[in-house]
Amino acid sequence: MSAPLMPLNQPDPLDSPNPAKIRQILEAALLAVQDPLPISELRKLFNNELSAAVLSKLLEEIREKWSDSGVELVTVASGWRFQTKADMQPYLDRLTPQKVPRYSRAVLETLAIIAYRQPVTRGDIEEIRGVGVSSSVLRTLIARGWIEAVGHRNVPGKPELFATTQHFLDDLNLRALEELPPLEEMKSLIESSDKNQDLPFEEPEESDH
Amino acid sequence: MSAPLMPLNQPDPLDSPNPAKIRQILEAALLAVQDPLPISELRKLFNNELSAAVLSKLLEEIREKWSDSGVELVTVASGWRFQTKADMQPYLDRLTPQKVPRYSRAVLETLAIIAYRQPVTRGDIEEIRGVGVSSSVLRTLIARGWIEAVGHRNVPGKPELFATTQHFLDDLNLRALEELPPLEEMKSLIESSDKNQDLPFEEPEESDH
Amino acid sequence: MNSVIDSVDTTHPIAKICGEPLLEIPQDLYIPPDALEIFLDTFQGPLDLLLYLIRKHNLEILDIPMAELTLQYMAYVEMMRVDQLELAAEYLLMTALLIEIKSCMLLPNPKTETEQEHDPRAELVRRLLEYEQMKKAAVRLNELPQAERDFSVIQVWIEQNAVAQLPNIHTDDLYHAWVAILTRAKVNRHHQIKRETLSVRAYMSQVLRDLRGHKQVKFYDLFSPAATVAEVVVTFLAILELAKELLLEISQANDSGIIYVCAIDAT
Repeated sequence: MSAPLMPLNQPDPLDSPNPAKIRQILEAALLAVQDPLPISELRKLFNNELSAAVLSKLLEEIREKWSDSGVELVTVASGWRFQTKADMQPYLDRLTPQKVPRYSRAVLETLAIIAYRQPVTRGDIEEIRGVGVSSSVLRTLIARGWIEAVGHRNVPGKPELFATTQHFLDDLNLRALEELPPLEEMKSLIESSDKNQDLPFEEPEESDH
Repeated sequence: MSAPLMPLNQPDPLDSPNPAKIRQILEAALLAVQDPLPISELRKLFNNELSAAVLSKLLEEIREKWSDSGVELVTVASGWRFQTKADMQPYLDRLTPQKVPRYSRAVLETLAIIAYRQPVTRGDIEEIRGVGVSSSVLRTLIARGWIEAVGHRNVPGKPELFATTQHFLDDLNLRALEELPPLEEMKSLIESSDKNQDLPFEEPEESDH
Repeated sequence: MNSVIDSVDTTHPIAKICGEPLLEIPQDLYIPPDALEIFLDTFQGPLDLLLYLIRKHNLEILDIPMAELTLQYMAYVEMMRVDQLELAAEYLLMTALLIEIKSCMLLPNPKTETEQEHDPRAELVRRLLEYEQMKKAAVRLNELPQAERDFSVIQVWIEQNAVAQLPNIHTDDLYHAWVAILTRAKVNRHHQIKRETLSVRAYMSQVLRDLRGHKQVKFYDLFSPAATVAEVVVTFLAILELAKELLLEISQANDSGIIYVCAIDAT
């Protein structure tokens, strides 16, 4: 009553190794295991009864057989593995539509300030945004290659001056900074606020969005 | 200026869908993705430009093409997937010496009750089995992703109601709960005492302790 | 064990199973006491044990011979009682149920004419059948091919594992970012003025600095002659706030006398 269920299938004895069957087993194992399998592992499939040379030959045959498909058998440092071919990637990407990532408001506003008011220090950005600018925001933009430090302002602390890069223009399909959306309205706002000596940016009374 | 950025790789336009190429893409996707892919997902590979009927036909062709190998294309509850045939498993087991644990009778009986009587509470299971159900039994099934709490029965204590998951069907190669082996009718259970059938879990007659 | 046999149904010394007299507990029912763990492992519980006894001895499930079943069952439970009573609680509960059913059957059954005869075994039979049904279902479930055990799911390496996609922005995004900054600046204007020029907390720090090193300071000395009205107000608020937080003490010797302020030593 406590007899365990027997495995459904027992391997056929491999007295007379049949190359077709061996290829089938190799193929199944390589497809089922994602990590690369070295020959030493693959030999375990056959209780180490087959030589590495025999297996290598069969692996080459499998590689050949698969050459026309979207998946290929390759050797990497740690062994053999099946992997999708590069030309399949654009299709596979459609299956996992990574949610289109977006930059946070902090990143976009910081970038806008640098783009329109460059060169600016971090302090300038904080003053305009009215809140602190975290280092990660600047790092994100530097890592993207869109901004860079172009010098230091000659004030205590010698803060870095940031500006946008050529790469930023390229990525936004711009030939020059002048092609950024004009800020006619903004300019007048900024100028008016300068006159008021009050706030850096104040909207004129009528300018509703 | 408002042109969006182009992705780096664009698949070839599919104006003239080439069945061989489509099969190749389907095959690569099914080989690369572990979870079963429903037709709706597979259609995304081709920007939904191919009908479900066309894909089903091509999938059948792929299934046919693979029939002689150690790997088969099957449909389960969540969609299409490649898996090794049962006769490959004994070989594959040699690669992973730590055997997949066989489930205890307590786990299997609990699973059966949930599968056939769902949704059920732990109390329901205990009532049928006539013994307490240890938490570890339920944890085992939850960890495997085969059962989940789907709600609470509106009685004092608000016990959780358990049901089987789609993953359970997938893992058992089933497309729907209706494909579970039919329950033996009570009538045949009563008659079986006349025939003195051995219960599968029971010892054969002669095996005395 | 014999005591169990003797105590049960001595007026009916020999049980009959399907017409065959039972003279003693079948040998195959004997489980040595030290095999209790095996026993408990072997049976899933009292229902399982009852089913085993019924099926093993080809008893008619719809007409369970209660005396027989109880007798055999108790023989098993007696074994358990020997040293691991606590493990056998569920079995003992079943023993009580079996005895209850048996006693109900022994008692005269006053039947009313409308009431259908109630067999006390019916509920037990129902439970046994339901359990057996699930037990068999479990076996069949286990025979289905199972992922990992009987087959492996294919997952080949994806060579170019999806490169993290970077956000794209549009020049309009920059324009809108500007607009957002300006809008916010307008909303925050008054708040910013207060915070930047008239911070009570900043003046609190200043008052504490003024008090440092002095035993006490005349109240009006805390106000700079050049202070604007706003500064005077904020300084006054700062002093009140400091007093409230017990950071300074305000004292006056007599009416209209000089008000002194001194810092409270933290010690």
